[in-house]
Amino acid sequence: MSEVETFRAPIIARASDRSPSSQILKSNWEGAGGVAGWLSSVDHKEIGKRYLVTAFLFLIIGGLEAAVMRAQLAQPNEHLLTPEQYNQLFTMHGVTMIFLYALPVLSGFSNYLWPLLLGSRDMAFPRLNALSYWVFLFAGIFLYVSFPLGKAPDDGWFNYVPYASRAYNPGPNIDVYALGMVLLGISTTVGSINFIVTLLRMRAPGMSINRVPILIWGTLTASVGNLFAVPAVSLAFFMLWMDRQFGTHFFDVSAGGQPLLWQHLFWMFGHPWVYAIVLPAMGIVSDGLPTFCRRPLVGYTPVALATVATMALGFGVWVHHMFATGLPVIAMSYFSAASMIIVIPSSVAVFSWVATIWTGRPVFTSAFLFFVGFVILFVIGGVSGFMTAAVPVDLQLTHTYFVVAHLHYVIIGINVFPVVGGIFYWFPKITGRLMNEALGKWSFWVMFIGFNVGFFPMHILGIAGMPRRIYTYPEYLGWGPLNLIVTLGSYLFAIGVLLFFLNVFVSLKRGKRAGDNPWDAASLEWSTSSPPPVYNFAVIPTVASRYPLWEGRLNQSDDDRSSMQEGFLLDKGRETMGTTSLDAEPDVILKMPPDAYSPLVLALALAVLFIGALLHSWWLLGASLVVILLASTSWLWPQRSLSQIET
Amino acid sequence: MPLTVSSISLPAAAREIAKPALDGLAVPGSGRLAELPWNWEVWVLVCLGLAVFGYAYGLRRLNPHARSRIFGILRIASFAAGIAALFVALISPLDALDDQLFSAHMVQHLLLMMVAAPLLVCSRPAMAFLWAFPMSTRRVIGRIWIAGGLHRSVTALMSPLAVWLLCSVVLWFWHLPGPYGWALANEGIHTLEHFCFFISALMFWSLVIEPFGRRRLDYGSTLIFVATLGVQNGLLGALLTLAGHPFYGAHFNTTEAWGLTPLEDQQLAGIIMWIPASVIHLTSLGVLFVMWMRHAEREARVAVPSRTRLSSSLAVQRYTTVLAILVTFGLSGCDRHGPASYWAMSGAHADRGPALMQKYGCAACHTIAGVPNARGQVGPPLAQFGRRAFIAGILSNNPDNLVKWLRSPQSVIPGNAMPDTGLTEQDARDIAAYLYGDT
Amino acid sequence: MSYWHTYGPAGDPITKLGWGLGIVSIVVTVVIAVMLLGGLFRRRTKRAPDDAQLAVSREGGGMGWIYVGVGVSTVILIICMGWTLVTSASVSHPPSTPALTVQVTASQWWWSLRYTSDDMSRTFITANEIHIPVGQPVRFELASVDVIHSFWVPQLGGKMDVIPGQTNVTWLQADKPGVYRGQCAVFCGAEHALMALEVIADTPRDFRAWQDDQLRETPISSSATVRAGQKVFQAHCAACHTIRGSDAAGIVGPDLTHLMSRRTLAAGLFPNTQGNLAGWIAAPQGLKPGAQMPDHLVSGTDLTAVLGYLNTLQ
Amino acid sequence: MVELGVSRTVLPVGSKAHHASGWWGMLTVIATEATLFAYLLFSYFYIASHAIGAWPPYGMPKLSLAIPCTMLLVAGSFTMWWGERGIDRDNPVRLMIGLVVSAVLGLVFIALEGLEWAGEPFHLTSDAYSSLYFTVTGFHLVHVAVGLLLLMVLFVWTALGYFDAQRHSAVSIGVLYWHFITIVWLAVFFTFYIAPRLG
Repeated sequence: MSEVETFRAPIIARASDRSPSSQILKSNWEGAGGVAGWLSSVDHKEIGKRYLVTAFLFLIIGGLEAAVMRAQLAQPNEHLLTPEQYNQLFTMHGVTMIFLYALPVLSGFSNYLWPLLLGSRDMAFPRLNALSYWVFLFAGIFLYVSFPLGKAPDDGWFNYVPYASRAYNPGPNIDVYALGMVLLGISTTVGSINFIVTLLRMRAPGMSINRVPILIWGTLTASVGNLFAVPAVSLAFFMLWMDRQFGTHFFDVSAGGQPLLWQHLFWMFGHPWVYAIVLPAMGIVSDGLPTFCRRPLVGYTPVALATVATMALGFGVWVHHMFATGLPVIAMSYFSAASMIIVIPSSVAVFSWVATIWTGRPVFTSAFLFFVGFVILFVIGGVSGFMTAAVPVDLQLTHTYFVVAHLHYVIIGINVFPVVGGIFYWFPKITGRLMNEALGKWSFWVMFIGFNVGFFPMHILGIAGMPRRIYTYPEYLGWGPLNLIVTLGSYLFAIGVLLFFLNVFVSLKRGKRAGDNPWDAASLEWSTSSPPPVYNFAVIPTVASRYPLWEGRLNQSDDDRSSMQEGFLLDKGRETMGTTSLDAEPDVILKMPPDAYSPLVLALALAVLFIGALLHSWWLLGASLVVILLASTSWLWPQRSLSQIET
Repeated sequence: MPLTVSSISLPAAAREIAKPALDGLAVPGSGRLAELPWNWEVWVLVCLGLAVFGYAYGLRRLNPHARSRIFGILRIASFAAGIAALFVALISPLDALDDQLFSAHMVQHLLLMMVAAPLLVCSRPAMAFLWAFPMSTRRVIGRIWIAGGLHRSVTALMSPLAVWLLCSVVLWFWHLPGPYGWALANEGIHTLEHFCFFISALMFWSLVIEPFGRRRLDYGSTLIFVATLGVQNGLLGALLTLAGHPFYGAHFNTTEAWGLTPLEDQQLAGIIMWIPASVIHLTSLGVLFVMWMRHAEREARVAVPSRTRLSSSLAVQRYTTVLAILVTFGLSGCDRHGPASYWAMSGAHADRGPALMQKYGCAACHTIAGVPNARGQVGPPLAQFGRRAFIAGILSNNPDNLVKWLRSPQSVIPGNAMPDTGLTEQDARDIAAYLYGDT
Repeated sequence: MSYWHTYGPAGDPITKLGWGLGIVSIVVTVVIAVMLLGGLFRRRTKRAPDDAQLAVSREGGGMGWIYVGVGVSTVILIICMGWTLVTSASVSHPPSTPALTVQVTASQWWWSLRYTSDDMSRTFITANEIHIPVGQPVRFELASVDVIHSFWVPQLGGKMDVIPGQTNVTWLQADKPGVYRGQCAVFCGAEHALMALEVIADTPRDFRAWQDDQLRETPISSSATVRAGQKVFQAHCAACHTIRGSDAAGIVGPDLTHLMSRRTLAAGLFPNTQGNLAGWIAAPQGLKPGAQMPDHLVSGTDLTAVLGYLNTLQ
Repeated sequence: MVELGVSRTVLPVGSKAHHASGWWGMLTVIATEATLFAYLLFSYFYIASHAIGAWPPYGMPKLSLAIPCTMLLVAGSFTMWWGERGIDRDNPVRLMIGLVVSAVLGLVFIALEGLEWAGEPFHLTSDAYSSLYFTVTGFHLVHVAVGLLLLMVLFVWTALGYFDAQRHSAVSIGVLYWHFITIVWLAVFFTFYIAPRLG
């Protein structure tokens, strides 16, 4: 049939994964098996799992780095590491945790969950999704190959110039960091684009903007934030690389450049980024907590608004990382006030969670414990952030262990705890098996106690005057005992994390079978089988409320009924429903691309491009540019199967 | 705690460069607020007075019912507050101070753009002013408005992209040291500067606030619109705050009387531009967001029946697979996407539309093509209905919503001017089909 | 280094505010924790959900928590904000115009100090040990010759970054005589950890005496051993170090004119004792790897001679 | 037998103009790219605001090439718009003419820009201003080059007959990018050539 159809009235069917129609879907969506299938897969579930696994690997690596550093700091005048080693360790620890763990792990959740939460069959750009993962992986490897050679980045994750400039740091260390970050920026950007367009186009019919789960709001906000923040850091690192390799003078004060320009660009990115790595995690809690409290989240709209408002504020307060740089006094007072305002959206979220627990009937599962633990850590991390927002106090606290404590409460408390809770929550969906509850509770208590024992004393160390990023300290300052406690506590925390990983491995094989909806949760992903079939939904569901699986139990009128078993079938190839961006009315039948190698090839070529730039190997650079051009042209070539042409 | 290096006085070289700009103005003030003059400039007073008079007179002409419905006490209050802000900005000693202090100038601009403009837009002045004229004049204005192409050019000028570009250009242009200096040196250019700021702000807020309840931009786009302009504003404020030396020669000699160095004055101005303005932008973003959620809520509630009907249609149309596929191809061969085609299938009779609309009295309020004597001016004309994005400004334009609206407008927007006319379902469908037919 | 207590008007308001905000923070945390625990155990469901407990209780309600919680938070926030602004203003300017200005130049990894005076003859240079008179504000002008550092004496006040290309200004005042340790706070390279300094607050009379002392040039010694030591110093050290009154005039390292009057060596690394000094001269790279001062591999006799010479630099 | 019905709504199949996900994708790409340029221009203004001595250090940038450059890009946008209207009316030849003319204008732009680079009395490493000048205009040139590639590919696709009045989302998306390049140039032009004159 040469005619490509341009219009169609889609078939509406009543079907489930057991229906014969799902066989057709399965054959449409399933990729090739074996290595080939693995390398070319563009399935969002596959990519999401890879993101999760890779991010956890980086978490382990970053944790090992921390463990070595804590051994060095456990006692005064310790000589386990040389200063250079220590400096590379703390830099790589920061880089790993912030860039290679914290955001990618959330991308993993979001990649896996978004289409399931939204009632779609894939992300808007499946191949871009694969590209985003491969580039992330290669950027991570790129940053890490320097490590065994002893040439790893060594100026801290915020990499202030002029110490990062060639005059003071002649080795390749900083070049690796600069190029690696630009490469990673590509991954983050295409990932963000994918999320944004997915939200705009791929929601199930009826899932209007006021019905999307909070996790979606969190990731969406983070993605929009990344879209506007990442260019700042990519540009800053590019300029730095130019300064180092080609003799430009962006940051060189002797030729009219400005060292503070680095700090402005870095924190214009850095502050929103902090929200990018916590907002989706907060979304995980806002979606998971209500399930275990047996009631909907209190204050959906305020929480969604708080999510967006936090990010918007985040773009205006970068200067509060620079209070001690000699900025105008008038300016700082304002910034102080502006930064403190973030308390308001944060308290909206906190009171929403507390109210949800208070007015619900909590069920104490492991996931729930992690979510509740998170709430209290969120509060501690929040109030310590509030203290550092007060300019005069910050002039004492900044660059000390108080800040180290604060940022660990933020990143571990607000990212790691929800993430682990989220794994407990969605593990049955991803694998079809439940995780071990007893072991889960053990790991929670070990992690929670270890974390607080390990990191709370850091506040006190900071007030006792211990600056951050020092590899040793003299005995007479009296920081020894607390540092020992910190070291022991953090090791305890690490044991808790190991227990969690153990649980994952054991449950993968031996966990109890989960069934479709083991927690009796309310959102769409629980309406399909566990693990979900490759096509996600046998029919595209229709949504009539915020809690489609709890309808009938909440006080609603009768016509408010979502439909999970009956909906658009869309089985002529890889198809899903495109809906209007605001009201989610059916708009277009989207043709999704087949599995492809082009993302992998493109990502490889990009990695080679950056290696060429690092080694000053211009022919390598040129060759990879050609490959990039070819790969992207083949990628974008209009395909008849995607129905983008009509001949 | 720091004293900053920036408070060290400005380099002699900068003064030297600024010399030419200093000629003829920049007389250092006394540094005492009380000695600043009020600016009783006649034409400003006349304009303000005319505005107040026009607004009040227009309100008086309206019957009390319409007045309370269209304007309401809040809108009148916001008009008063807006005029008060204009008064403070243009007539109080602030206006004299702005020649001396950049920061005072910034406060003045903030009042014009971020306080007066939104308040005035809220108060629907255009409507009131129009009513200040007698009926015949209103007709003439209306005719010129439509026939003279004014309507179309204003619509084009008010397109979000145009407003966005205009606001950006105005913002950056007038803060360059050159144009800023000209404005301070020449009263005419100064007036032009304020005019640019004020008009662009009015356009900006008209798009954001939508004084007539009809959104030109959906909420998502409005959020982006406000955010991107807000970010530009913030970046410029940041640059002014963080700059290493003062830019504006006109203020080099005048700030010391007020206990500020020119650089401190500029930092203060930058901060005023950055933070309070951003707070206003952020607040409007928050309000828009909540409105968006409410809108989506309302929209979804209205739209639900259409979906349930979609699935209950299965009861009517149960086919075997083969039949379904046949039907599919049959449809895809001949049909096009669009409300009209949607409707054509469901057995409504568009040809009954005109008669029904006569019968139910639609023509009394609406101008409807093809309906005799339907030249009503109370409600909007109903031409090309299928091309509209919204029904009544809140429902997305689809047949189910249109039927819902026609049958029971009061349940959709309680208190609006369109009465429940008692249409039957079938009649409403027929009318809807007719309206969609006119494209 | 602990700033639980501070000893001067540049730090005291900050400490008060810090304690205040700290207590507010703790109270907030405790209150929320109590509410959380209350919520947890109020209607706890003991077992994992089974079919009997699947009922979802209710949809609405609970908004009061958000209204009240956010309302209360906002009130606390505004009070704290006001307090912060007041504190900020009070520490931004010294109570009286500082009579003394010290120009601090930071480099990897030590501090050069220049005591300025309108009378050029009373201007002198020293390193790493700042003497200030008790009860008077002192103005510090901070400059860097290489990378970004931060000047921080926690018991006297907040920190101020030292940034190449700009001169930041701060002030400190000690109300009690004593020794206050300071340290570089911004990561500045390998030996960032070992870049300390000391502020010694003297009574005005002691301070005056110290100043006079510092202004003195070193007398040319008549002792032969000392002169031998000076020769060695001139050969190996003078390229980097200055000793006023001698030919040594290097500016790469600290001014050593009154080395023996200082309490510590190598930017606060260890107390100034003979043993430490000898060890430091002999092998600085073992004690502070990466420091600008190279291992000279002086012979034992040279070392003793240099020590003998340095000992005269009182 | 599966129960089946047919939706009463007839939907387009596959991407189509504003229904295309690629359209939204391009909008987000433009958003992030525009931000990149915003940060570049911020860096310019920031460094300018801290400059000691005259700014720009080499006197006012010459307009003799910059103004023709600007006109070329604006004209290129118009020709592209004209070409796109062609495919709206099922006229691929008009689209191809539009593509070729716009691409030629873009090429001349690159040539003129190269001429201007060659004529500058400073080079990349002279000082902060020169670094900014070459980097910002260089970034823009790269975008023009990518735009040219895009136009070429579109030309080939049009020649192969892939587009008609109904299906040409790739064209709409490419043209959007081309307009973006013009708008960015206007901002760069304003910053580097006009703003110093108004300083």
